[in-house]
Amino acid sequence: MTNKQFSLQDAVSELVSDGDVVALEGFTHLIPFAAGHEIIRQGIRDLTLVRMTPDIVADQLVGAGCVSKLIFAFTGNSSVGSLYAIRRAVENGSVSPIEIEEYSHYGLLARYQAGASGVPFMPIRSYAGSDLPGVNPNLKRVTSPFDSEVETYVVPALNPDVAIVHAQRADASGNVQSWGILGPQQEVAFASRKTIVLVEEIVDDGVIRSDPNRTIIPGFAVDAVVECGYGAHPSFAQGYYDRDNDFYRAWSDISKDPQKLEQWIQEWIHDVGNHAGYLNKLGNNYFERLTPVALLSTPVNYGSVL
Amino acid sequence: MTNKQFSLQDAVSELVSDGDVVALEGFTHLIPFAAGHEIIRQGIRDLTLVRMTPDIVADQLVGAGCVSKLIFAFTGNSSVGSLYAIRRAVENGSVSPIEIEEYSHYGLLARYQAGASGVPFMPIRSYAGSDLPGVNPNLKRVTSPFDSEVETYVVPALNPDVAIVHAQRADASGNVQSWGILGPQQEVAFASRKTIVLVEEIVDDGVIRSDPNRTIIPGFAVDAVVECGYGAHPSFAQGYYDRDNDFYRAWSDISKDPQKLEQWIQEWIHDVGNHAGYLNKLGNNYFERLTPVALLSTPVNYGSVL
Amino acid sequence: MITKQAERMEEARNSYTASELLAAVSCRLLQGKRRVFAGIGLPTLAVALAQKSSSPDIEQIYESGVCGAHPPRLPETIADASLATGAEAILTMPVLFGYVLQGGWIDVGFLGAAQIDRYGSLNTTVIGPWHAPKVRLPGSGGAVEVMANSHEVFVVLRRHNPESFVDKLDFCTSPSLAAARKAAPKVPTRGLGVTTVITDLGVLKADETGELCLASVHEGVTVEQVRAATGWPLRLMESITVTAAPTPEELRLLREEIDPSRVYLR
Amino acid sequence: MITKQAERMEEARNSYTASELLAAVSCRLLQGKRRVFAGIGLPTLAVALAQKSSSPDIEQIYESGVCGAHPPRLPETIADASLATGAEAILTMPVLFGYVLQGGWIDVGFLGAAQIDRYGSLNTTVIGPWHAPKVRLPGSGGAVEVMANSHEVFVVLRRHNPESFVDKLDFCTSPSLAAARKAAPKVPTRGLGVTTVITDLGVLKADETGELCLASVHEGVTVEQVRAATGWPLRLMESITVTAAPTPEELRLLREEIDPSRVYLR
Repeated sequence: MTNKQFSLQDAVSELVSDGDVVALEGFTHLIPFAAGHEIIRQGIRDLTLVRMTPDIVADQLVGAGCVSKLIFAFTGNSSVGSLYAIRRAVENGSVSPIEIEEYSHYGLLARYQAGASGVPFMPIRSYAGSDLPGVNPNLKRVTSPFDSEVETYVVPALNPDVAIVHAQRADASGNVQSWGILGPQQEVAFASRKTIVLVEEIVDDGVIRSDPNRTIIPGFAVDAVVECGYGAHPSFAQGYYDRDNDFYRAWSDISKDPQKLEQWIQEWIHDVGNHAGYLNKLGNNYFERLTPVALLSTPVNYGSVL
Repeated sequence: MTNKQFSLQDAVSELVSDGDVVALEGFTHLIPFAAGHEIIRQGIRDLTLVRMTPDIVADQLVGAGCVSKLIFAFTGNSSVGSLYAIRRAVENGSVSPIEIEEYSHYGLLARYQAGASGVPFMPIRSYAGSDLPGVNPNLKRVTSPFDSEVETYVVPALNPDVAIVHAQRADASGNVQSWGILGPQQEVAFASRKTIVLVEEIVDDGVIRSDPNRTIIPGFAVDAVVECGYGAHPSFAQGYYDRDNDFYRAWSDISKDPQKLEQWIQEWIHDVGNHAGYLNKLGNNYFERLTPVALLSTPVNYGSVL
Repeated sequence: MITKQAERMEEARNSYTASELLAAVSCRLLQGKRRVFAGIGLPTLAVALAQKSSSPDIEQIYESGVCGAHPPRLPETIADASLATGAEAILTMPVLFGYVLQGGWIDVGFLGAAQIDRYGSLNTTVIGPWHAPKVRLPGSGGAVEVMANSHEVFVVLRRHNPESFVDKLDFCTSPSLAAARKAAPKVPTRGLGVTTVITDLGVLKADETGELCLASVHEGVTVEQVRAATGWPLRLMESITVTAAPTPEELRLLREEIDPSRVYLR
Repeated sequence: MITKQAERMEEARNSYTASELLAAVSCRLLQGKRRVFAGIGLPTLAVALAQKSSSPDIEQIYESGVCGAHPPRLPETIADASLATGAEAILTMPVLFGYVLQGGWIDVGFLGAAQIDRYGSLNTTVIGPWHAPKVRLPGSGGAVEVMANSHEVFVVLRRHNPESFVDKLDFCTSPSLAAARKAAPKVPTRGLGVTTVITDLGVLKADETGELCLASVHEGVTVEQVRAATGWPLRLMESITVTAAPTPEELRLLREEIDPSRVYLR
């Protein structure tokens, strides 16, 4: 078993380069905020950011000038406001516009699935009659070879240069376990050329091996595993900390004013120096109100006859 | 939550009919032997049996005359002998031949995936140069709409009438949990019009709900859940009982002689009356040597702030 | 004095907010349905109300893969950790979108939109041209899939006005059944498309051609008001009913059992 | 007497079975490889031996989805419960076949066959015609996928004879790279195809055109013997080596640590 532990700084500087296609994934849960902040801190530029649901971390990356293209399916901050950095970059008359490439959720997920599976495309039931194929040449229609009266839309494989995801735990060789809402993390890890995983804790491999079905990404598909507690904040990690809704509600106000946004990035990303500095700035008891009541899974028996 | 508990007899008689396309799944693990025996007991005929790996249970169903067509990828009894009932039915000069339709593992799995996903076909990387497309018109080649220089094979959707699988546990409303080797059970359950699940135990829904990621088939996709302890014997149920290798080794000898096979079916399927009778005939301490040492998974925390 | 207070209490019991009305109306429309695909908010209230009244077996399925949620408290957002706690199943995304949604297991999909047209096509993408938007909206998310794969779709629009109910969408994100069939007749469709639109003024229902027609108006709303608020010549169902007010029992369930801290009951 | 016993012991130490030789040879050929896709049997021994000697990081991946197996005892069959106990990961079948195998994560796939041709195409389907077989064999299983998606393929055939090494297969189940490219030049291929065939007589290696040529013979086997056992005019590599016998350390590991109860070491 190869040790794949990295510091966050090393993982990002060694595996992410200017101009890369970088997928940051996590669907409502386990959003890799700490990794996004490290990308901003290192001043990486000209990224094609792939994310099914560009939200605050995407707004921060766009606001910090790291992104030249956004591949996505839904960009919003739930019902608590807009992502103004992204809107400024894509709405009419933008001063520093970014390119966008737009899908539906399953359209983009199916691109990851095709990329992970080494096939040129994946069929999908929707898009007939939508205006999306008109603005995205990657949504194409083919005839079924089994029935010339049946057509289906297909999307092409996507293989990002780097996938970055967050999970609850892994061992030092990068076997990653996650629970709760899983998102497209497994798909994007297999689809990407390199994968960085941040976890709440690195655990003994005996813990991982006591429940092998819980492993969503095996060690061989992981290039760097980074221990980064609270690294999904203000998003959440099931069983570790809940979502910081106050932060989400506060974001619109910051994002709306370019100067305020710049200031926030300076203060909370650059000035804190690293993730430990960020946590330090949040303060000692910050996570108390977000700490869950423990509700443990009933163990299952993996035993066999010896 | 609807109660979906059935007796094995009722589940089979109400949900399986002569002429149906029936998928019995389970990959090396959790093979639904008890269900196969009940189909034989009820004298159901003219089935198209779909199974990635037709093994002893398929040999029994063919030997008992329930099957008119076999859709499969690998038919064998590991390295411990042949399945002679199947061989007699498909080799040259067969007196009661059955039709066969042949795939590779992923070819048939991808048919389940397409069937579950409501798409007409699924692309697959292999089959170029194989003789299989020559004997199976369901293996077709299409050109990628994204690059006219790229072709891929595709397989069509498969939607069996009934899926029958075995799992470790479920609640009364049919939320099914399984661990260890998972096989194509999830795919075939979603692909099929009706699904019967046999489980080692029906547990309180609190057990299921303590670990929702362990649920491989949600209750709404299950039509009947049957409590049937040791129902996978001579196959195994991780954590409940190991594989009965002696039985596997003994099978060739039974299967080779049509009379011996008929006698075995009479004695072990018909005469025992039901699964309880089968267990009774095996004897009281039969499973002692197959009972695993307990090795429990480390619990994970699903808690949230209250 | 006592009489006056009793009167006020009586009045309070009988009055209701728009959210309460929409939740009650949606709940009634859900009768007989089993699996509802929806986000957080009004549909959550409607499903919860249905579970506690007419449809104990109704189940909400979330885009995140959560099925059979039993949150220990009312979830505040779609990203609430409590949705996972004690759920019956959390499916992977390929299973949720591929097998559950595309596989046809959803009876009713709930959608919202910035714009809707007369056959129920929805715009959640842009106001203005896509290449130079006046306002960039969030985009499809799973809406295209919910529209194409649910047996029927309910649309909830809290503000019924000519900017939302338009003759022609700025961008068609999620096409109506009619639009899908016209654009690509060989691509299989499923179900009925948008059957029901619930707004702050009334309820529109699809006729046999799929055209959305006014079926009922809320108390105190006139047909003319709805027509004026609709950007196409709104046709009427043969008989227009007046939406029945939420019953005292519906209001009690919503206020006391389902959303006592008024997370959604604005 | 003492001398004779010592001699016998010395002889026993130096002698070895065919299985031990094939395991040792396979192990050496695995040097530098990381992920091996294989069933139970000889490949299990070869991978275990590699793990304990030259390649501590080598990993066996099973068709059933088990990765990083740490079975508490040597598994007797591919369906051994102990393969799941304490494994690092058990992946679903769509992930194993779709993402791991088709995704190109396998360095070496191990396959067996009833027949092999000169470019490494394999028959595991029938002897005789498919529609009226003389002997029905198990079929592809995952072999077609292993062949098409591994970076290279090792074939192990315990019996090297003209019935197995044929000029023309009765049925091509798993095509060689050459056969795949010829049949469908636009379907992308991956890797090197069959690079190595290990038999009871020697080792065949693919030349730059993919043709399998004799590379080494086992101790006591002549080149003529191998040629006579091969159903096509077998070409020779520039220099034919004699397979080195298993070292005492290799034999010790196999006999004492890996398979002390001789489950596979027949």
